[in-house]
Amino acid sequence: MANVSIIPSGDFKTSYGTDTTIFPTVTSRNFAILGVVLLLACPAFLDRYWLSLLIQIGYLGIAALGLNILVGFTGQISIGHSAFFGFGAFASAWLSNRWGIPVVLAIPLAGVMTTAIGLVFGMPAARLKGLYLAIATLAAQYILQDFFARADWFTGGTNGMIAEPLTLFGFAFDTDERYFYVVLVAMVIMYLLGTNLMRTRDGRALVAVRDHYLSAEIMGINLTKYRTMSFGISAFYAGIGGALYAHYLQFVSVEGFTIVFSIQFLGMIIIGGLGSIMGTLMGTAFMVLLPEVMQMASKLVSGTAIDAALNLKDNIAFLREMSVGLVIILFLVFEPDGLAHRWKQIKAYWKLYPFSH
Amino acid sequence: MTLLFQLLVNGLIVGALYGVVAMSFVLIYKASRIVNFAQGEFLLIGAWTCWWLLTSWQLPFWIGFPITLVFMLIFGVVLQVVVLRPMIGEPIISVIMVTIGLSIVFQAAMKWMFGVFAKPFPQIFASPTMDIFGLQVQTVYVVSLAISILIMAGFGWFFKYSRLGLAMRATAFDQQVAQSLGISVRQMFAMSWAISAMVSAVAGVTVGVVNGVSSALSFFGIKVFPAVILGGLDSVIGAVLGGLIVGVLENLAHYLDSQWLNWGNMYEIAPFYVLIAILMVKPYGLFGTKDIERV
Amino acid sequence: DIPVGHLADQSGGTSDVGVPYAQGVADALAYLNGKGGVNGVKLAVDTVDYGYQAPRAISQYKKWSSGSDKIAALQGWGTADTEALTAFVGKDEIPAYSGSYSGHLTDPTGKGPHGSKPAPYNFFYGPSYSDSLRGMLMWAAEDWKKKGGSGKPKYAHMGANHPYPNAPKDAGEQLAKELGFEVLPPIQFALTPGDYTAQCLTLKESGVNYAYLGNTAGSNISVLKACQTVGAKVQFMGNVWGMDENAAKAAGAAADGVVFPMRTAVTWAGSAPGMATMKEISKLSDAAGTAYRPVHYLAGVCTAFYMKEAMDWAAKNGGVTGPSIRKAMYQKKDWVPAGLEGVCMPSTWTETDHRGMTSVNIYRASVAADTGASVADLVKAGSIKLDKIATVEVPRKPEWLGW
Amino acid sequence: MLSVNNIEVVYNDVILVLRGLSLEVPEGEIVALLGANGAGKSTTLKAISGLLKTEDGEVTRGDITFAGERINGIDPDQIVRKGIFQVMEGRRIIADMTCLENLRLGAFTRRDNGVKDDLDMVFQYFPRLKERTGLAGYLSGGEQQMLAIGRAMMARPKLILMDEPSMGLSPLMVKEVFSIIQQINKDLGVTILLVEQNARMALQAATRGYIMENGKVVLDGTADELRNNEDVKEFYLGGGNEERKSFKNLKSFKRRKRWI
Amino acid sequence: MFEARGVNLRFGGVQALTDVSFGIRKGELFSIIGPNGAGKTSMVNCISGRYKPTDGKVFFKGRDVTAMTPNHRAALGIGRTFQNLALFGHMTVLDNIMVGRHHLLKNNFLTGSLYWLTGARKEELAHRREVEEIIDFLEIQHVRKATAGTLSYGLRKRVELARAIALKPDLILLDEPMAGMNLEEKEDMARYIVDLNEEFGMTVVMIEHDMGVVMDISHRVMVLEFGKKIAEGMPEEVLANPRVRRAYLGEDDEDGEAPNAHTAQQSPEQKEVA
Ligand SMILES: Nc1ncnc2c1ncn2[C@@H]1O[C@H](COP(=O)(O)OP(=O)(O)OP(=O)(O)O)[C@@H](O)[C@H]1O
Ligand SMILES: Nc1ncnc2c1ncn2[C@@H]1O[C@H](COP(=O)(O)OP(=O)(O)OP(=O)(O)O)[C@@H](O)[C@H]1O
Ligand SMILES: CC(C)C[C@H](N)C(=O)O
Ligand SMILES: [Mg+2]
Ligand SMILES: [Mg+2]
Repeated sequence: MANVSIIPSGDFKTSYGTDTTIFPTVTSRNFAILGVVLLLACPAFLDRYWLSLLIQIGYLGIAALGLNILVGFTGQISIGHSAFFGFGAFASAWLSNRWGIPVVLAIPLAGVMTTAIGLVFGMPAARLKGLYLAIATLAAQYILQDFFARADWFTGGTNGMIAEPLTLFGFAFDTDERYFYVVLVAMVIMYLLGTNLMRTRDGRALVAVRDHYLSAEIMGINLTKYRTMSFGISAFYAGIGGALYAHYLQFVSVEGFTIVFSIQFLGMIIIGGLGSIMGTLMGTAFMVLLPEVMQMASKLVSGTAIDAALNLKDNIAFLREMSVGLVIILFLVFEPDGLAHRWKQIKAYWKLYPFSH
Repeated sequence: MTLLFQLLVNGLIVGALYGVVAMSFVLIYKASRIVNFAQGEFLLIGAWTCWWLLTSWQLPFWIGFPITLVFMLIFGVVLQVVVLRPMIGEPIISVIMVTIGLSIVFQAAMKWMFGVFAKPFPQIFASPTMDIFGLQVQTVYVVSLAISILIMAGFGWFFKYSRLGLAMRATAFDQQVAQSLGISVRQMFAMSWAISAMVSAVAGVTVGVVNGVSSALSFFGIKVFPAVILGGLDSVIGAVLGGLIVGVLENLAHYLDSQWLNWGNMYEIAPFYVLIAILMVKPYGLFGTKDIERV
Repeated sequence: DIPVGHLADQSGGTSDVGVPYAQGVADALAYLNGKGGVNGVKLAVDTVDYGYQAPRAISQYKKWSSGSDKIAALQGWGTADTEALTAFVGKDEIPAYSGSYSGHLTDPTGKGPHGSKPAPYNFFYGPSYSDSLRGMLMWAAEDWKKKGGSGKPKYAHMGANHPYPNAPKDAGEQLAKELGFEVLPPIQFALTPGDYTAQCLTLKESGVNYAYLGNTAGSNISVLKACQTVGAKVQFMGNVWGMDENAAKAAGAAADGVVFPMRTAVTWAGSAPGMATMKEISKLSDAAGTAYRPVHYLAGVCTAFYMKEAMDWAAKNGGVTGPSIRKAMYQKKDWVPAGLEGVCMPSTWTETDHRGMTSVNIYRASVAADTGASVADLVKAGSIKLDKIATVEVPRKPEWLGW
Repeated sequence: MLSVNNIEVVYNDVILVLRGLSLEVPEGEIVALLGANGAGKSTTLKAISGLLKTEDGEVTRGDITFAGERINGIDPDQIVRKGIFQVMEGRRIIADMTCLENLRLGAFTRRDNGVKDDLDMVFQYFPRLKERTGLAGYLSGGEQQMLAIGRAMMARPKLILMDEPSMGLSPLMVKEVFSIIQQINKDLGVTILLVEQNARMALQAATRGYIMENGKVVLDGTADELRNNEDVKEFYLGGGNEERKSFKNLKSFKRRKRWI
Repeated sequence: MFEARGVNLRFGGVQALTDVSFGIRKGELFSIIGPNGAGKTSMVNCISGRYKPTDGKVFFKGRDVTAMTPNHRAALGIGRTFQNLALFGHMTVLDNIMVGRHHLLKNNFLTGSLYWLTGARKEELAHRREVEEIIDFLEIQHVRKATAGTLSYGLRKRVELARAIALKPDLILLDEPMAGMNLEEKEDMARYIVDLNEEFGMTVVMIEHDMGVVMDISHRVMVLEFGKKIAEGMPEEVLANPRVRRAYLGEDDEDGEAPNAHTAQQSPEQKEVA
């Protein structure tokens, strides 16, 4: 058979148990643990600017994972993810402000509340497919945004709402250095949960629904249930991400949760790789860092001859935006399957090296 | 009562414009299954180009406008060749993301070149407004309405009967099969983008003449979604009808709102509620083709 | 260096006026740096475009407000972000000068009777949105009488559902009632240009006589044009950001007759001793010296100058820190920054009242039908004229503090 | 007419599927290409028609000439214009169009006026297609296969590459389809390269045959020669000299896998 | 085990099935044959629940399942393969087969997410073991980890079968399991099917156009034509039916000789096409 599966040789599994671990090899697992340990040390040597970016990658990455479960794994496009993210943010702020629930509890509770909302707006998924469903989520985006602007009791209306910092046993996580750990812990947990979900029954069912819903149904999968459930799960992740965001920024306002933001979420998972858990994180990092890199680049350019020649000074903002768009395009032209795909290829290359052909 | 009536007329007029944009969106979708998030920017580019020709070059409208259309045609082809062609055969979702990237680039580029301030068009029609059923309407709306109807009819015929129209649909259905039939996928794509850009420009110029040109024009790109979906993604007639419905709905919602509810922005939100309601009853919009579900 | 954060909207919903204002601030600070900065120390200004999105402003602020190079002062912009930051700047003791003239920012102690939160570190140059609207309403009441209007004049608030247009809404409607207007339900329209025919039809139908336009120029233009088309005969009263030379040009004849408040004593075309300095400043971003600067540019320059003079005082009295800059703001009465005489209007801030000024200069735009030429030419030719029609001294009522 | 010389095909830059495959298709003949599942038959056809590219495949060595002209690397639509038309595996009709529209698309590259006549001709061959006026996606498997062949006829190609035309057809239809293939070949003078699992039928219709294994041709010859080859008999035609075994009794019997 | 009573199925203007009634006994290997478009697949769809008959009823294990959704029928013990491959193209072969276990697994998104804490791991591994047995049985060990979408046609068919078996169905429906296979592979496939039927005790319904296979391995055969049942019975009986021979095998009554599948396949040889 010409069909060789590209499974690394020299790493034989002796039991099904070792064949179902998250990390395909011991080395990769050790690397992952090393990565987390390195991250733990970050606040010690990174400045606030970088920490804030890492924190952003953390809470956005959590929400993006939710979207990837919905889009990448279940195959239902959503253009309303930021509204769920926002709902989680408001919900958590509301729970802690209005009901005095400690923030540590408010965050998961907000996730649960957002799940409920996700299930409601996921109901059309029982009947709608593809873009029709996608646009129904666009409607959800606008309807929720409108709700945020209107529901003074819940969101503070257009003025927004203050969110308390997270405190635990009297210790306030109100600086970047401290909040970093909150986000890191949350992220590791959420990613582990996500990975587990995807390698067990319901996760497989979601993927089956994506790949061939008709045969999935005949294999005993309840389409309506899983299609809707996928919205619920996705909203849960969005809600947790949003809640973390709220208590990081300590202020929530409607304006943040626009369609543009939703599209950015889509960008994260497409760039990272649809249907890839680690890709989600890579994509999020890409989308968060890209504008910053561009900002730095534009600062470097300013005042130089290029600046003078093009008269960039007043227009550097536009130039930066343009280059963000441009990098996204270039990236996709050269890596349409996303970062995760490239990463896999690199790994495969080293596995097979020097016998790659 | 006159208010309601006037609002309805206004809704139809604006809706026709939505319809035109929706059509140009459907065109690309039909030919390539690509959801073009840069549709709004096409309007913007068309409008700015025409504005520039008319103000900087002082061309009369009847020269400047055709040049704009030709430019957009070329623009569409170039865009396809340079950016979208390498994406042929790649996952559709990646291509969609590319259009999002394009919209970011164009949006910023237009602001860079033309500034952020709305710029008015020079006066084009001898009498800028005319009376329709007691409602004063911008002449340019009426003219564009006529053009739109022509375009709509043309599209309808094109996809149903013309050889190229069929080829475009085939390309959308399955690029590999289309190629096996001797259809050049690249040509089809280039053509659909070119036509789409051109048609969008008509809408862009119209809106520009009415409100002045500014980057806000591109919001039409989002407005088309409900319109297109209401009508059914792959239906030209549906797009037109969807556009009209959204236009009327907005105005109707505004009427209810201003007379009784006083919620404020029903205008923007109501179409989305109706959209969901209609979709629950007709999951493929009013005229969309059902997916063929066979095993 | 003295770090200064500068939040600007160069690409967002209010960039139409955000760009000239931010340019004014940036040019002025660069000019002052050229003149030796604060006591020989330069200002390190970090200008960031936040796209008029409060969350982005806040995350930017968080970067600025901590660490070794914590900013000494903030040049801000929008109402939403400034109000959201109020508590933060108060806690961090960073004076925040904003482009938002929301009445809520004028109450440093939080004792205002309308439940405003304390805003001890917020400053802006100009009459608050609420006071401007009050001024215009007072003028409108007079105007109605003068024109011999019969019955109650009808008033409606118009604008987006957003903190900025909403800021003076209640205050305006309240006073309108007191002044004998019939107050109709507010009419919403987005901050972006668009087709607002529907809104104008309602406006016409309901017979509104005076309408407040709470948005910025870009979207106001759309409303003006649509209302002209449908033939709604309404006296529009623009927000301070709602009308300027660019808007007049863009709206053309539709903008004819719109009244609006102005913060500076002159426009770019006017003459005053301070205009020489102004022109110098303008050259920093326009070497040729040909650009026509809209009113917001001048306002931006004034705001920057107040901050700089406060820093000067602070430098001599305890160092350029937040608290001393704040204190510096209370040192002068009827304060006009040196070099800008006749441009910036005399202002006074006190520890208990941050209403820098309460007198409202009301201008009327007169615009000829054809506005094809450049703004500079149009102004020169008199096709666009901004004429002062009244100065209303809005009483500094204590119950209006923070509202 | 068509000659494939020693080609190598790689998918995704790594998976080598064809390893030095050569074959000849003389003008006016029907040539059968046989081989096990996954041997690379479809890949060969796609290499010829240029459709490999859309699947991330690439001809990395060797060349393909058609009527004396090298055609590898040319875009598939150009190859169709040169007169090679592939009927793809799995029918691949355009589900959301009607039969008529599908057939008209077959004639996409044509500019002449004969399209109408050819439509009538196709309907004569497959009267059933005329009756089905709904969307082609709702046709039964056999009907779809007819449509796919009809579509190829509409293109009036010089060479048709057919990938498993009999798959999923009833015995009656298989016969019909093969007779039509032969008819097309005779009446219209179209050369045909036929990939089939039904070796028996294929070798009856064909004049020559190739047998491939693992991306290589392992045996070739005239149809007669192949029909009488012992190995071919055993693996493809079922039963060597002895009586054919019943499928039922194969239960515990396991044949030797692959030859050589 | 299964019974169809007066099943009618209509799509717009097309009457796909007209008043079809038949029964399948437990442990039987039942074949459905008929010309293309006769409604065989439609019939199977009615059994598996993809289509609801416009009229008539279907019974499974004595229960009226006419209104039951496909996923419930799967849980009740109906598995199937598809005529046009319907694998989960982006999943590995292993996962494809594991999906077949769906209704046998207990863990859900909550317990699954908590993998180690809730016994989900144990359950997964237990089922993995059974799936590996199916893989061994169908001899697809070498492609276990391959993505299903890149397999060749024949292998995909085999994976489909494996997935259907994984459901542990009592009734398994095979829609043209041997289409597109060469002789050798057909033989393999036939062997698996017979094994399923005899060793695993599954009741099998098979649609197949290869008369050789049908005649050799099925216990009973039903013939459909234009949506109507035209014959049912033992293979030999059915094959002897002149109507079947004409409609399906395309033989004229005159030259009909020995009712043997083998000759049916060979017939064109004798009758060189004009
Ligand atoms: N797009 C692809 N990517 C990777 N491998 C592929 C691809 N297409 C085919 N292959 C591999 O190439 C080999 C040959 O496939 P091909 O489809 O040509 O076989 P075939 O002879 O037509 O088989 P069948 O009789 O089953 O149709 C197979 O092993 C298959 O897995
Ligand atoms: N969903 C559907 N909508 C409309 N018509 C359908 C649908 N499904 C099947 N048909 C029609 O019903 C008839 C029977 O189709 P079916 O697929 O059952 O045939 P079949 O016996 O399986 O044929 P084959 O052997 O070719 O697979 C065909 O004419 C087909 O066009
Ligand atoms: C509208 C803009 C001028 C910003 C304005 N300062 C505000 O209050 O938001
Ligand atoms: Mg093949
Ligand atoms: Mg069938």
